[in-house]
Amino acid sequence: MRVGVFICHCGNNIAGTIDVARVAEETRKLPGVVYATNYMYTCSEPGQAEIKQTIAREGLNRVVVAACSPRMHEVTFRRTVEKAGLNRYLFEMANIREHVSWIGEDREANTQKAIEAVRMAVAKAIRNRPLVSSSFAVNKKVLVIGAGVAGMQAALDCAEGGLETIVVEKSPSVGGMMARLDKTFPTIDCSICILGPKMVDLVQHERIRLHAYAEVEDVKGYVGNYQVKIRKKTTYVDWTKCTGCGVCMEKCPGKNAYDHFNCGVSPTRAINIPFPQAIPKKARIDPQFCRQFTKGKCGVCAKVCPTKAINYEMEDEIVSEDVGAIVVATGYGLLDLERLPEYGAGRYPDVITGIQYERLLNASGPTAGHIVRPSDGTEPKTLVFVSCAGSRDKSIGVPYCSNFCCMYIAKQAILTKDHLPDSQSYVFYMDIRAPGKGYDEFTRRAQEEYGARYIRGRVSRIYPKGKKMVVKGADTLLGTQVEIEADLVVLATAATAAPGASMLAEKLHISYDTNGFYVESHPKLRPVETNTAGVYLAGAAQGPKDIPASVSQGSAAAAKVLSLLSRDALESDPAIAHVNAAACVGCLKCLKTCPFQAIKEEDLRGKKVAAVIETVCAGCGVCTSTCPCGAIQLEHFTDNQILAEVNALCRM
Amino acid sequence: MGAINPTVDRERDFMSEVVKESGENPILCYQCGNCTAGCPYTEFFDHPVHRIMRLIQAGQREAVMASKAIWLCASCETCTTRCPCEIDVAHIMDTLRAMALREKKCAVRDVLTFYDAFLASLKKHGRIFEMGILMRYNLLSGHVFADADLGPKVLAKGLISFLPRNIRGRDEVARIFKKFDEKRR
Amino acid sequence: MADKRSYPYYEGCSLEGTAASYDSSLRLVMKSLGAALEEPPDWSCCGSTPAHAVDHLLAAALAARNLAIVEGMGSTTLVTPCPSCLSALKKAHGRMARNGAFKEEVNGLLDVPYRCTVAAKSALQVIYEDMGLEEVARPVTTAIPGLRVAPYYGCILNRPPALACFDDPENPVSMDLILKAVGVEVVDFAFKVECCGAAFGVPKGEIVHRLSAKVLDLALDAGANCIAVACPLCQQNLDLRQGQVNAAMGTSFNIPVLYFSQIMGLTYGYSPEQLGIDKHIVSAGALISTREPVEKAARAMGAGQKEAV
Amino acid sequence: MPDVGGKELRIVGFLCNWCSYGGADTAGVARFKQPTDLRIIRVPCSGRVDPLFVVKALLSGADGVLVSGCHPRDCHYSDGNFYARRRLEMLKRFLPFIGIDDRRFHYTWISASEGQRWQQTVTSFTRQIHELGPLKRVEEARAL
Repeated sequence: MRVGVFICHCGNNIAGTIDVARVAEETRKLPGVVYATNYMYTCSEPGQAEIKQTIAREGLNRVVVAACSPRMHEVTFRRTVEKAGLNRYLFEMANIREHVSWIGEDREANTQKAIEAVRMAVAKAIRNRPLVSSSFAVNKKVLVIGAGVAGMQAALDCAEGGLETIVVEKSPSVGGMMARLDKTFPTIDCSICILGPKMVDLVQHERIRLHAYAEVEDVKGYVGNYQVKIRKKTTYVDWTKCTGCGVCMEKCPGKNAYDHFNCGVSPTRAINIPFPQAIPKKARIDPQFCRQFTKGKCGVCAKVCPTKAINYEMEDEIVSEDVGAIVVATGYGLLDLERLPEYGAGRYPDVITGIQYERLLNASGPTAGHIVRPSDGTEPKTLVFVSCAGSRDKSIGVPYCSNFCCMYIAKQAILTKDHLPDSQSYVFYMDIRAPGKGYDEFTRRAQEEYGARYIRGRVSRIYPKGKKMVVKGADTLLGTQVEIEADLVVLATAATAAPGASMLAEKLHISYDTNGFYVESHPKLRPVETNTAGVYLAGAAQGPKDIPASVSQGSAAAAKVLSLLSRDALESDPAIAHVNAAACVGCLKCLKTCPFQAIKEEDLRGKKVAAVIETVCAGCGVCTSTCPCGAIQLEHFTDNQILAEVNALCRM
Repeated sequence: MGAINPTVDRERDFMSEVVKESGENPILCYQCGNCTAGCPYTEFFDHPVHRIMRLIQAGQREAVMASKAIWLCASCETCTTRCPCEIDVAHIMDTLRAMALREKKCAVRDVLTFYDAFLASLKKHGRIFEMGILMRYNLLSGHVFADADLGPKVLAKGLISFLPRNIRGRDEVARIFKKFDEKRR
Repeated sequence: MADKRSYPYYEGCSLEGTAASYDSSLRLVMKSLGAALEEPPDWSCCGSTPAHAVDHLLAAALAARNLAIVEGMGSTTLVTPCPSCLSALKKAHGRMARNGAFKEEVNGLLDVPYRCTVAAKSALQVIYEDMGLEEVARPVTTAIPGLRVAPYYGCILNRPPALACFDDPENPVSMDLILKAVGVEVVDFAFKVECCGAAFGVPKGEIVHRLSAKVLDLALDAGANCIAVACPLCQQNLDLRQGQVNAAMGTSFNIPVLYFSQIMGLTYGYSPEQLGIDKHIVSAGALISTREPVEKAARAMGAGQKEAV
Repeated sequence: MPDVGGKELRIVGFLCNWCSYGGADTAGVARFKQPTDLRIIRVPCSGRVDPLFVVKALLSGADGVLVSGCHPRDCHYSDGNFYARRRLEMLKRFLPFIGIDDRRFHYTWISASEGQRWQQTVTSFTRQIHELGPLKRVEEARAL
């Protein structure tokens, strides 16, 4: 056994609180270790060259690098040793940065800890076997979940790159939040004008198939070979026949349906097409408000429909799609006003949310772009915008900043002045967060050119007085209270994880953080990957984001998918379970516990034994710790290897 | 207030003292101003609540102990109820008042005089004798005719009695005060 | 009618003095609701604002003495009409229960130590939670058509939520629902929990004048002709000092301020004198002059609707 | 984060690669200071942790063992951590029978984003082990 160990300084990150020289010196005493050194930046190009040369010079057959977390550079160094002709699974890594030098101040204790971490890695390395991965074919199709701007961008880029692309959107039309916006910051260009064409491209692209008003039901399989079940929710309208003429909507007597697209600013019909530019432009019945369903009789739409598309008996339909990769772009949700009792908890009609105000501003919105008070339809003169309505508020479980509110409030203040020249806008803010290109200038324009009055302080209470809404805030810079009698109050409610985000995460086996947003593989270097191979993130599903950032991520995710699926075959991770048929007693406990149904029963000369389906095994090792006789072992994490680590730590 | 030197130790101690006394952590305050915005008393304060919190963070003992605000806070709990950082602000104000008192500081005499009159009555009778408090307060505060206008109304309605009601256990209550004074001495 | 309830009843000093009518009306209402009130023997003042304003140890001790007495009565709940007492008692209990050292310290000042087994509740909470709206509606015999009430809870009856653990801290509804249940018209009042000036009436009158004026003003704005309160201090500031408010602020408020228990009592058929309504400075006489009997059927329906609120 | 003081004891942690090992990394990246007693062994899934490993560690020198995996329903291998929970709960009940105080063994769920939570877990568990002191295998066995 000829083990070589490289201890990394990582500049001062490790050497700062660990005596790396001593770690090397102690390591040399370990049985099997023929070479140990410390190096400034092991991951650097010369650092890797050093490893390769040493392997050749010293004839190493095992390599250990003590540096950062294997989650960071294991892949890097595996490639390095492979280039030097060593099987990549003969490499081990000891994490002496994240788990040692960065969390302990005591140099002596850290050094000792590092020495043991290395000893443990060496013990394991010695028991590592060369493993060779087999290759398997990939399905060159991609599924994009969510057709907001991020999802659409990802889908279009994938399709342009030549991939069959399937898009699942849970609402009746594509477009997401952006389709609801009036203008966009900091350019004030019309949101739907720039989004509309993309929406059209999406449905017209010959390599894109859209399932609108559908949701992902179930996901099976693994990178390159996912089987996805999609629930197409019933619309009670046969979309193959519906032409989107809109006659049904005109004639529908159910006039008080909740308007999801307009966020409840005004009611819509029980059968409706969500908005003029909707894609697909198809009608859908909301059974909650449809008389045919609530009263059991009506049938007006069925009578007036020129193509006889209405079908009250229609039911959900499950379709299956096989894909090689998945992009999750499910966007974000908004904080429920009921969580803000001091702002009226939604009881006051003239206290509305930012997205509702977008609909008021929007020419194709319910008021045709006229800003009026929901209570009495009059034009407001005094408007108050409240930022951080729920954001940065631990007490209601939203400790984070919602990212884009500062900017859209500035935009809305500007647009308000355009719509109502003799109106006055006030903006309560804690900090103005405008780090993007041209962003800060934009917030300045709102104040300097459009006369929005910015007040540095939080709003404590909003209550009605006569026809006005009294906004009770503070000006912390003056150290005074501020009371404004407003005609209309707009709350920048916190951006939250999309409803149902966690359920989808569980179907996809990706993780989500304490706030419900999906967790990327690495915050800096793998921003659109997840820890599940073949599943990628785009847009606000990963955390609140504005349009430019969402679009960039959409393209980034697409690039990742394209590079993954550019290969005809993928290498399987050989660190999977293997059955020693001789030792197997055929109890098949493993078969019952395997989370992936990756174990099948086999007949070995009349003897019942377990066998692993290599492509399906994900390498969790549940079977290994289930097997009563150690017959099934997870490669690279065998009982012997782990016990060797335990011994290296405990036997002293 | 002149330029402050955050490195002077005495100033740093102040915050840890407040933390220790109140069990609350003022460093959690990010100065959003919600407390000041909601406080019914801001207009009467010399320092608005959020600034009191800031002064603690900055270790400005003198300014805080000398402030009127801590005496004009009525513990209405609005700040505590709405603080996004979940700080029990009202309790911190309470604590500051007690600390000031121990430093023999009080920026709003009348309030303290009233509290003293109240507690004196409580100590003497075991319960509150409103008439007694009022008279004692008027004498000590020098506002001899405070609320005199209410006199006729109150008397006409027989709302207030001229005789204190003593409870049997009033020396027991007095003992509480006695032991307390010894403890704090 | 549910089986007979009985509560240790800590009335607090104010209800022996300026707020006697809160006491008398509450006792009558509780009688109609079939609940017996037991005075803890030889209770003493809870210390109220002045005590905790001066020192938490002293405040806790003064309150804990009474909690210990209730323990002596072998009871685990205590009812008090006065929010000031309520918060003093709850704060003392909370700190002692949470912090063993503090508990020792406090008990060191007491003759009879407090074992932290008593939960204090406001009279409002007990009526709302223990009796419930249906029972509250049952004894009603009388309607008062003239009344449009702004329910005013005051600042500490249900705040801070972590301490009070009762009703919504920003928009409480218990008193609204109770008054609606007894058939009284209630207006949507935005200043339910805004502070009236609390204990500053004597030492800093001007504060009370400013703050109480805002409350009275918004009550009028909400279309009320009467304010219902659950706190002796609120009543004092809004009623007894209403004249001072008018003088200081140049206003001309003339709004009767009744205890919610007095309004309940009226609908239960008790006379204004029994309920001590004549003791208030701003007369409610005109408002409540017309009182007509209600026939059960109509009321049952009415109550039914209220619960839907 | 101050060290819990006293001589360092031997604590072994088995962390699943996807959540808890990541959480420990997150804590490191954020420089959340922790006591230095803990040594971490990386396993693919908490479901891979054979109770035998824990017992082996405790019998051969460890004073405490910590196992941490993904939150229930957030498991990278869909439900590996459910199997872990079942086994580890059994183990916790079984430890006293071999003369080991079950407070020396703790299992928990920590996600890759919960660096702070990891710091708290390590600190409190280390403190607990220091309160129990070094595992004197013979005495604790006799104490039965």
